[in-house]
Amino acid sequence: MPDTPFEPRIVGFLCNWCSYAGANLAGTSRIRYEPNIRIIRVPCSGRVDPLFVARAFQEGADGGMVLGCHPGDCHYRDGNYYARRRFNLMHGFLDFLGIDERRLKIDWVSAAEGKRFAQVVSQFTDQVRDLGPATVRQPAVLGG
Amino acid sequence: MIDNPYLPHLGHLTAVEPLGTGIKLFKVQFDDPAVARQFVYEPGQFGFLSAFGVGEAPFGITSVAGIDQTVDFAVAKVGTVTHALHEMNPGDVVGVRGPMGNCFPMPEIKGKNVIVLGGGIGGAPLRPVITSILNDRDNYGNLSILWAARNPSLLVFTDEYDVWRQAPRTQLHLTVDEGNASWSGHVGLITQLLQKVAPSPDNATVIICGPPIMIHFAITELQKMDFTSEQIITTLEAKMKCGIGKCGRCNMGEKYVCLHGPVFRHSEIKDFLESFV
Amino acid sequence: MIEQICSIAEQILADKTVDVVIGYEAGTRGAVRPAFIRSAAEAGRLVWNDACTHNLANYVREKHVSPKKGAPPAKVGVILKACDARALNVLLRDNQAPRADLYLIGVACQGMRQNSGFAGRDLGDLELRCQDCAERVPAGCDVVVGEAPAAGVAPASAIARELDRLAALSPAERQAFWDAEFARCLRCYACRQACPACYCVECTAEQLEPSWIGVAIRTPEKRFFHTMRAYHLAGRCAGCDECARVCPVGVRLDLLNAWFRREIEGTYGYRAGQDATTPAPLASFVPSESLDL
Amino acid sequence: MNFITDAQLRGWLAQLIAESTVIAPRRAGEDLLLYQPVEDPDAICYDFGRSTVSPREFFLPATEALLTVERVRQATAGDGATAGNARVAGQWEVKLTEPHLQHDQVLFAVRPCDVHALTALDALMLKEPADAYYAERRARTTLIGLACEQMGPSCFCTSLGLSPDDGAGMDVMLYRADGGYILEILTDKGRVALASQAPVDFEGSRPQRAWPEAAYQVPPRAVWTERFNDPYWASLAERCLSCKICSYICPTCRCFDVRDYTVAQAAGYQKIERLRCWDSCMAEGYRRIAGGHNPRAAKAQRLRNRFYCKFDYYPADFGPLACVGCGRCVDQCPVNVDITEVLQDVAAR
Repeated sequence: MPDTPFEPRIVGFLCNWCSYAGANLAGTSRIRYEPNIRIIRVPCSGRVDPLFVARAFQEGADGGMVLGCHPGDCHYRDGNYYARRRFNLMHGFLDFLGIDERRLKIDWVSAAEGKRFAQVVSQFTDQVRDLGPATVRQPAVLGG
Repeated sequence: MIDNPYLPHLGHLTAVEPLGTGIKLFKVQFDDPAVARQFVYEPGQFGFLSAFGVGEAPFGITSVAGIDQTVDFAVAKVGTVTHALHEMNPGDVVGVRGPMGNCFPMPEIKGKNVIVLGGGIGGAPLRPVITSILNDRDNYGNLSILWAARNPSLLVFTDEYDVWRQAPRTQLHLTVDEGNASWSGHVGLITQLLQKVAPSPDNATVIICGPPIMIHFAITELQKMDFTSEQIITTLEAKMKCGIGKCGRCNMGEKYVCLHGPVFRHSEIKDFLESFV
Repeated sequence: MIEQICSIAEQILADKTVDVVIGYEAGTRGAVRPAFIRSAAEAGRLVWNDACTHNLANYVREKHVSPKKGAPPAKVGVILKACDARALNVLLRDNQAPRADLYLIGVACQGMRQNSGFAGRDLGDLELRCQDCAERVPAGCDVVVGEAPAAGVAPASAIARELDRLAALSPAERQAFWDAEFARCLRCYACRQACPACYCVECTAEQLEPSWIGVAIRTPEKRFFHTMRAYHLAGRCAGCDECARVCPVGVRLDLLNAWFRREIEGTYGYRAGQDATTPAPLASFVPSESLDL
Repeated sequence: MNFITDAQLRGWLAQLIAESTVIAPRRAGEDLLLYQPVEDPDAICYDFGRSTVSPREFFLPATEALLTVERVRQATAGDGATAGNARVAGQWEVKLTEPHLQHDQVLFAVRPCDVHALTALDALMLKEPADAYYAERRARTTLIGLACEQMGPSCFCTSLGLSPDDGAGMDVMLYRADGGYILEILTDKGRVALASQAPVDFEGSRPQRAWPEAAYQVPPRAVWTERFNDPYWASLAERCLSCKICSYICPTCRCFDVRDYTVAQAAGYQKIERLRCWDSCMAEGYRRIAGGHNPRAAKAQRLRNRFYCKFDYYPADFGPLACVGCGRCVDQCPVNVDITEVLQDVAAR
């Protein structure tokens, strides 16, 4: 095996109405950001069951991101308020189970914030790269 | 190495044919001709069909050895394995384990009048009985086929009805629980059809397959018509994982559907500690 | 105390207030076990001592069913300790049984001993949850037997100290701790079956479409199962710790739930089962609160 | 008859560890003793009553692959492909691989009851067609037995006609004695395992102990048959949690589930494992078929099945009882469903 530098695998759950559009804007504006993120488009951050993130770590992700609309801006009025409570807890709980809390990022990025999207993703990617590979890398057998 | 009963034989689907709403017929040809030669089976036996990646499940074999060129399974889309099978196409690879279980006592029913009661997908393991009789017509008595389904689109083997109807000393009676605009036949439960057809128990054998509750009520009805428990034969379905008695899943009391069945006489079933219903 | 419990049971069975009283009886080899009393004459079978550890709220839903099709569901009397009463409040809040069909017999509790409920085991010290318990008198019951200890109780924080010890470790050390715990797990689902709050008709762990976890009994699947269960119990676990008691291989499931309880009480000031009306913290929000990572 | 000193025994174990997978009892926590693979003779617990979980997992593992399936998509469509069907871009070539046990196993300090359980399982698992994976593990495992010195509080093996110091089914049997063990070689496999050792000849006989008499009797079949529809089962099941503790710690329970899982995937490539995992007849969905019909939906029916399987069905179908009186389920049931109480209740009613 050639000795390639570690590149983290990052799974990002992006709200369709804000951060996903923000990612598009970053792209069309040709703003550079770290390409490690695998984006999963969801209708709302409130759709993201925290177990999605736990499962991503289980299957070998080194970092997880959940990006939603700024509080007050939810397309469905209050989806991100629920997400906020869920991830407030899950963030610490995964750390309690041994998944360093710096591997999970929850943030709000609007459709207009292409530049901010790139910053958030790049900063987070750098942070996870510095942490090294996640040690939960024991893929469970995939669901049938 | 010891023979491994968990190792499926590989085969290809030569055809996938719709049999009804959510029901398809899968025709399998083994890749290894030696396997095909050794895979000898009798009406009533079953096999495990694998959709690799999802799992395997037991199904009655609907073809007849020596008549049909392929090993066939009729599969209703009800669970994960059957959903995966329904996604498959001719040419796809499947695995088959079997043949397993006992079979219908065809030699014993020779010379007798045979009444076949099939409910929905329960008709699948009965098709080999019908085909075998029609293929050796002179050696059997009258054949009455009572074929039922919840609705007309769930009646199976419709393309064989003409053959069945035209065969000598053979009658086909159809019924559906719920008809539709284009259905002109009998509407009602199979027990009602049974009352109407009123078969005689003289020198007769009844073979039943269907949902447990249908089998239960059909037997009750037949007993009212003076059929003895010895004359009533059924084949049962159960959750199974191995087909060879190891996984411990399909027992009714001390009887295993895979080891002692799936074909049981009512005289046996009525003495089982546990009910099949 | 037991005389009082028996006479209440006898009376509510005799006057048909309830069809069944769920309490405790003496089992084999010194064990105490759940008992289902259906007639006043049988009420004498009930016992009360420091081994009545089972959370009987777990049986309420199952017993509250119609005896026959079309008949009204059974009315259920149940003996509850303070922790059990909190669990019952969660069930009431989640509409798992109507309060009107229940008769709750609260019993003030001096704490249960380790090894309770098992045959042939000597009772040990107070169970950890009981060492930590500050609430000895059940709330919200139709009748309460016994009184709170006069001097009050000073919780020992046995579980909290263990949480602090784990919190002081590095993430890698914590993962090693949990891997060792989960490695022993047999996936027997006793934790789930013994849990009053695990009332789902189909458990995520056994759901096939979509399939969240395979059926394999391996550490990754077990870790995911316990992560999932703990999260699903967040804000609903009232801390009876039956999961930890029943575990045949001693997995520290009490710590998983205690982590959530402490965090939720600290952040949202909510205690599961404090009453039967406050919405669950994960099913509600306050717009002005902040993401506090 | 031979004698092996404690020091010699450790030397022998070290040699066995170098040659094979040695599975031995280890203390895994307070009140928790498990059979686990060991790397060091000093990690073994030599003084114990009975393990928390039975060692049957080394013959029927909690999870094992029955098959590995590799599917590789071929570049061109084969003859079988339906022309004009866009979904068939090419045919899958499928390769099946049977896994095999990597190393020979030695199960050290196994108790007579647990080996009786293996003998009982043999009657089913080795019956034709034999379970290839169980058969391989049985053939490649050497059983070094350790006689019990006393019966535990919930042990009732003597009630089932067994004895706590019975060497039946063992390859080598050890009996505790001062400073070491009296050792009996019972099979060729045992002789091979001991080949490089030179235990001292021992002139005496193995310790004879008077074991307590049978405390319980297994009711005859007729009684079980008669009791089948007794309301007893519903009342017994009221407190049952429907968990799987009793099945999973039991040395004779063997029910399993089989499912396929994708373990690796890439363009035109899929690797699947067909996994066999423990399951239990206590589970609510155990007998539910895909269409939804569940002939054993009630908890009482399932709990009843456990006891009938052990004492009625299994002996009728395969010969031996499916219970060896180890008492694990008595100790571990969190709601005190006590199999010895059931035996008495069935007999008494």
